[in-house]
Amino acid sequence: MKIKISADHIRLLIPLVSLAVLLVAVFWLQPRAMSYLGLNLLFNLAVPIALATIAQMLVIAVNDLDLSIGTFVSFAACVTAVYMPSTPLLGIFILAVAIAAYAFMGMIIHLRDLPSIVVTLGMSFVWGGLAVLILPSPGGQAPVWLRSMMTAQTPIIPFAIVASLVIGIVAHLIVMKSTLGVAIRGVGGNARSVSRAGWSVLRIKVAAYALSGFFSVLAGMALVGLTTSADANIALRYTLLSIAGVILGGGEFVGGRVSPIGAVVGALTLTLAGSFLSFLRISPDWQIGAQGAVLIVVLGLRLIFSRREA
Amino acid sequence: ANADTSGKKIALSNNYAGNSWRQAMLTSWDKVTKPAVAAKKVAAADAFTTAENQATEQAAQIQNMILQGYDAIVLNAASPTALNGAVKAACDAGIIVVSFDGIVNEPCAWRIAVNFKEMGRSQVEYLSKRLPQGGNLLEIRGLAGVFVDDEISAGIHEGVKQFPQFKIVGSVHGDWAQDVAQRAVAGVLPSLPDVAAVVTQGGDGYGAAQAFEAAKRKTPIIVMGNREDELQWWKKQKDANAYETMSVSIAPGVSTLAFWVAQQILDGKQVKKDLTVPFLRIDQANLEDNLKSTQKGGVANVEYSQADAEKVIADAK
Amino acid sequence: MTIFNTALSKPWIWSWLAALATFVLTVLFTGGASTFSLGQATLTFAAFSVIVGLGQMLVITLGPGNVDLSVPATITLSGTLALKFMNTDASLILPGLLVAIGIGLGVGIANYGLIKLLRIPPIIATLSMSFLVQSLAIWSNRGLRIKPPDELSAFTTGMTLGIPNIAVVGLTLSVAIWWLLDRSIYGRWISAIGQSPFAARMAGIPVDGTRFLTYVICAVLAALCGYLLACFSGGAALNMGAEYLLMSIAVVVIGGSAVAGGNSNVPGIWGASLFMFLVVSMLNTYGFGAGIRLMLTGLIIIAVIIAASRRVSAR
Amino acid sequence: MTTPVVAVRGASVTFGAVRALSGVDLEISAGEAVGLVGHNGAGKSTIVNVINGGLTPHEGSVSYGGMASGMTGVSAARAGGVRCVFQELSLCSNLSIVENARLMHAGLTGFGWRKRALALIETKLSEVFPGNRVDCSATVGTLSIAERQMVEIALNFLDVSGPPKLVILDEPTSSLDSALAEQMLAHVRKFVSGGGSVLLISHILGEILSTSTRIVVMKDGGVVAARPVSEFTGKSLVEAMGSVVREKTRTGVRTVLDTSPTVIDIPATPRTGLGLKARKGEVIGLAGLGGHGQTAMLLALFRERSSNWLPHRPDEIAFVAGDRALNGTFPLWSILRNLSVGNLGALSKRFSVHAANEDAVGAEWKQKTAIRTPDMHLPILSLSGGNQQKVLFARALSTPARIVLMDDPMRGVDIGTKQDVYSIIRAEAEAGRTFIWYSTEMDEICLCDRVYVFRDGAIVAELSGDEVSEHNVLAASFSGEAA
Ligand SMILES: Nc1ncnc2c1ncn2[C@@H]1O[C@H](COP(=O)(O)OP(=O)(O)OP(=O)(O)O)[C@@H](O)[C@H]1O
Ligand SMILES: Nc1ncnc2c1ncn2[C@@H]1O[C@H](COP(=O)(O)OP(=O)(O)OP(=O)(O)O)[C@@H](O)[C@H]1O
Ligand SMILES: [Mg+2]
Ligand SMILES: [Mg+2]
Repeated sequence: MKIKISADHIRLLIPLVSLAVLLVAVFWLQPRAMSYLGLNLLFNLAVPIALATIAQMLVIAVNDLDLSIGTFVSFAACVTAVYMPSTPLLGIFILAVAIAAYAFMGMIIHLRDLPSIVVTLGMSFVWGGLAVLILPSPGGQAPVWLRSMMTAQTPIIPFAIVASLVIGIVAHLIVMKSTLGVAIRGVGGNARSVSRAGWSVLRIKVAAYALSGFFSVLAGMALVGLTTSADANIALRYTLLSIAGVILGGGEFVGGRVSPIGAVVGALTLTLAGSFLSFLRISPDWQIGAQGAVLIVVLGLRLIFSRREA
Repeated sequence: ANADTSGKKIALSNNYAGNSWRQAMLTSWDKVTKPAVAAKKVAAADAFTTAENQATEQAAQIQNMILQGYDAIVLNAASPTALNGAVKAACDAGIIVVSFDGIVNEPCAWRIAVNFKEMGRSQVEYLSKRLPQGGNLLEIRGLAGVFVDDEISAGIHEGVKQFPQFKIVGSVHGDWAQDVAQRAVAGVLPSLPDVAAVVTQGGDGYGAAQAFEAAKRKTPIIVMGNREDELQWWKKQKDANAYETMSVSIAPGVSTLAFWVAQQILDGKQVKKDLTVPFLRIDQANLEDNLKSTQKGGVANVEYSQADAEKVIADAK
Repeated sequence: MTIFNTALSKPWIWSWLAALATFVLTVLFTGGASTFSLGQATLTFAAFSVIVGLGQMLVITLGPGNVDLSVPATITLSGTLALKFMNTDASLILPGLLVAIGIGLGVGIANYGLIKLLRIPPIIATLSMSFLVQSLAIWSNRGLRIKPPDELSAFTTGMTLGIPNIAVVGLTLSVAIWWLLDRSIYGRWISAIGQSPFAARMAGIPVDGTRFLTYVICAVLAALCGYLLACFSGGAALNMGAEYLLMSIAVVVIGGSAVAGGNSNVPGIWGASLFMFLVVSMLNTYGFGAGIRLMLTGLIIIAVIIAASRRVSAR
Repeated sequence: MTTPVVAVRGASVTFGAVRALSGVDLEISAGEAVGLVGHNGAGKSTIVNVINGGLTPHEGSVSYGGMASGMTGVSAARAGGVRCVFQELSLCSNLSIVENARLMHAGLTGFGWRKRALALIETKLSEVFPGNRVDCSATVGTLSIAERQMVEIALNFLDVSGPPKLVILDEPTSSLDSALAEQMLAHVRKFVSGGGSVLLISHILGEILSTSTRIVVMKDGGVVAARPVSEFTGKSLVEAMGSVVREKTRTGVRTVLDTSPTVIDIPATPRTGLGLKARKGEVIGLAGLGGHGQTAMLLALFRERSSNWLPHRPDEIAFVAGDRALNGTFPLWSILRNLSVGNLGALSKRFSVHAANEDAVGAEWKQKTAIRTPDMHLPILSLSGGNQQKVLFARALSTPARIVLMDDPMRGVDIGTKQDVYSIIRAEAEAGRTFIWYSTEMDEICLCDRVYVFRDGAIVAELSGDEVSEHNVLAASFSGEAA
């Protein structure tokens, strides 16, 4: 079989190259990072971000945008830290209800033809409020199994890398290979033709939102496993980070064009960009600005490739 | 000194730079650590700030510091618990972690804490002296779900329990941002009965005063938070109509205390894990002095020297 | 009856109804005593949201993916630099305003530069820009609070015929933007671009020029808001814009503008701004804790948007 | 008589004030190719949607052969063996062809469905369009509009779990050139002779006459004639639709043109082939097989002459889109706004759009191009496909543009209107406008003063005057292949 370089491949190539360039730069600045421990420290916090990015990608795949992912992941983290250690069944029940709520949100958005941005903006207040109610002041505790899972010592390849690979492959199978994935992307591409072919767009959208909620819950749990406890504001930045990750990974806001592997790579790249800056030692005044500059440079890299693509 | 710290590197991990208190904190750090580095007391004292005020971002920052080979990390934490994973990793790598202001509860770290509860309680105590017959209080809180907010508020409520002649008739979240506080106060004020005093968490006093003025209400006793504009306003009221209040906050220069404590620990000193620093309180009598020493538009501040740190450590023993 | 039906078919009516309901509920708490002062406070604070919301609305009208996240940083930078420049000197009030507007121009130009030259999606481009602008604000003044000139401070906190001056400014700007959107060619253009940029291009619309202008207007309005807000609250703070990130988007979408672009309306921005202020005041007045308050805010937003959506399916 | 594959009885559909269907009866039996013709907005696409299950008639019923009569909706139609190629292309452009096949055919399940689907599509595509060069593993978005149309047609003839019983083709040839269209029609004939049935909608009457076994003529939402094909001639068919046949108006070479000034002059290069020259008042045709660079040339010409940054001078150039959904209509707007957007400057006073002027222009062009709507303030999407196309036409012609670029603008426009538009073009050209006209229809190419033939992105031949003929154009289009 001959291998064709399609637009989809180039789409994936861009984040991969950005990641590689950043990684080389980081290794050059800080050779110590080039070790089992170093890679783990660089990437372990990218695991929950990668999960949240996949969650965002599922919503973007049906042409919607989720502004509540940050607060929802925080909420899931609070539930995990408060209930999982002592009353795991209650914790699992609450998280299951939350996923159902996500699916319900998808249903309302579709049935009433509501703009997803507004509904998820509203829901972000709701999740934030619930998180504050569950955990008014920071605390809680990671269940032991979760903590040991997130700090597992995998042979040869650090856990963070293994986990990212697994997330990428699982998401790829669901979104790119399974029939449900085809339907989800189909709704993003042309909902009308999907419904004309006899599918229920409602069910597809509900499924996409439920899956998204599921991945967000996983993100919240992974986060607690890493930080050992939670607070109500713990993951607020995941909203923008997940959107940036999807875009960086070659996804587009409309048209159902997404790439799960790209999204995971995008999440890793964004995490690494932050570390790169730390290693540069910029004056505190400009550290925040430098984060912006790195985002610009990394996304600007896409330009070189898209020119070639054209 | 048992060991030589001239080869040791210290990093400041800061989670937020978006208000004048944090800016003063960074300036103090700079002012104190530069000469210390020049005098070869330590090899480096680098400050790092995250872009967004988020625990996850700060955790990544700490993990990077581990890789960069710092010997000590001085930490103002976004969350007392959410950084525990990263702090534990740092301790495991043999790094000294000293947290201050926003402290962490991971046992391996040192804490330079302000008794925030007491800071809240003392406001009500002060008011009980000014208003023996009591009255209605308006509480301006900080950011929901954050440790410091919870602590100060708990202290205030403790104070109200202790002095039951006071009653909290309204409580709003000002997110420690002057315009948010002003907005929130302006929103509830019309529906509040007479307010005798406003208890705050620092920095919201001026906004509250403005809101009362805009609503044409009698200015209550507003507890201030050591910002220069608050002190100016207080001075103006004091000169005009003998207005009386107090002002209390944690001094931003506590970062320099944490720096010296870290240096002392690196030096091999035995230091207790929990240290406390007093908060900085300004009263009617020392208002003018404090105003003079405070930078225009800044925050009342004190910086600490190595000797101060040694004293704090010794006192704790 | 027909008037009633036409009113209900307007996308902005729901935010107004919601604002009215919250207002009544808040005032009822005190048995009506607070009507006037609550009204004034509401107008004042809503006006700030309106000013940034107007700009954000224009940008959102440009179509999916268009949003300006640099609004908070622009507010901060313009407030900081303008006050630093005026340094309480009343004779510099106008030049200070020009400084603020200049900052808006600069940020707008830079935003569109990133979007166009580097083809970065607007969400990410403006986010990155906001970090740069925020850094600039920190670097330029390190968070020191400089007071506004007294005259300006008096103007921004003052009233004309019982109406807050800020509200008058907000209203004037709203009328101008309404005219732009509803009557001018530019309004047609941004609406066309929001529906299909490619079709707009082929209809002879200067797509880049229009989008550029829109991002610049948005940044200038944010800068103007920063200038007024800093004077109103007696000095610029580094976090003074943070509030307006979600707020500016929320008032646009709750106000009934189509988030998918191509459709927008000015009255809805006012309704939503009044509502967003009142809902917090109402929940504060009734003494709810932060958790409940956040939850209710979210549920009320969703309820308003669902109520507004009934209109679409009934038509 | 055997049970019909589908039977529509007394179907009525109204959209607000518009009565799109009024009591239509239509039965299609196995082995029948029904040709459906009618003016734009006659209700053809509406009845397609009724048969397809996408639209429930407000009165009347639909039943599918052999199925319980109670069942309705898309799934009932699909279970009844109905497949449909819609007037607007309806594939998901972000998915691959194989994935689109999966969405369309519920039967394609189980392990290895991708492989099976790919094999099925490849076979079917080369069966319908022998010698095509479509890459069946590609993403739909990378295909040209003609290729998409081909793929969509092939997908609907696919035999996954049982062959289709009725294939509806709503203007399937509108983006295909004549060679491809003939291939498709041949396949339709074969399919019908094998016992399948087809409902074919087209404005090109030759296709209908050569392919159908029975012709149904619709007018204003009702069926006005339904007879076997043998009872129609081209002329009687047009008359049945309510239009008058006009003689072809080719007036021969207009010598005056040689002296008029040149408005477009593209020099010859190795990549673009021969140069292109257009004089004031000329009608230039761009011919050749579909997707061989004609649209790209028009887009390039437009971009070159209009700015993306500064307001455009409407007297310079205007563009009539062929791909309505992609680059033509603004779906949220009214018909009037869609029409007036091309020339807002002229309708404005002091920078604001003057409503009365706008209404006047709308009324004028509604009448000139016979846009079928009760009110120009209705949404553009309430118009039938062909009528939307007329609005785009009016948008360009209502500007004072000296050059009008037309990207196959008559797609789906009915005969009556076409003839009106041809005469408008003629008159405007006489008055000094230059038209550059890409068309997939040979009749239209033959109306042009001069014709450039495209092949593989380059101009390979220039035909002028009496050289313009179907024979010469086809010869030039295939010149590469012959060699
Ligand atoms: N969604 C709708 N809303 C309002 N009116 C509609 C809608 N869809 C169709 N119509 C109207 O119904 C009538 C029939 O339209 P239809 O699309 O069936 O015409 P058609 O015969 O297919 O025309 P064409 O040849 O142009 O495709 C037209 O007058 C059209 O304006
Ligand atoms: N022939 C075509 N048919 C349909 N869409 C097209 C065609 N050519 C280009 N497009 C689409 O038009 C959009 C704009 O293309 P392009 O980048 O060339 O824009 P542009 O207006 O020329 O910008 P610039 O002036 O900066 O070069 C793209 O989304 C592209 O896919
Ligand atoms: Mg039709
Ligand atoms: Mg171009």
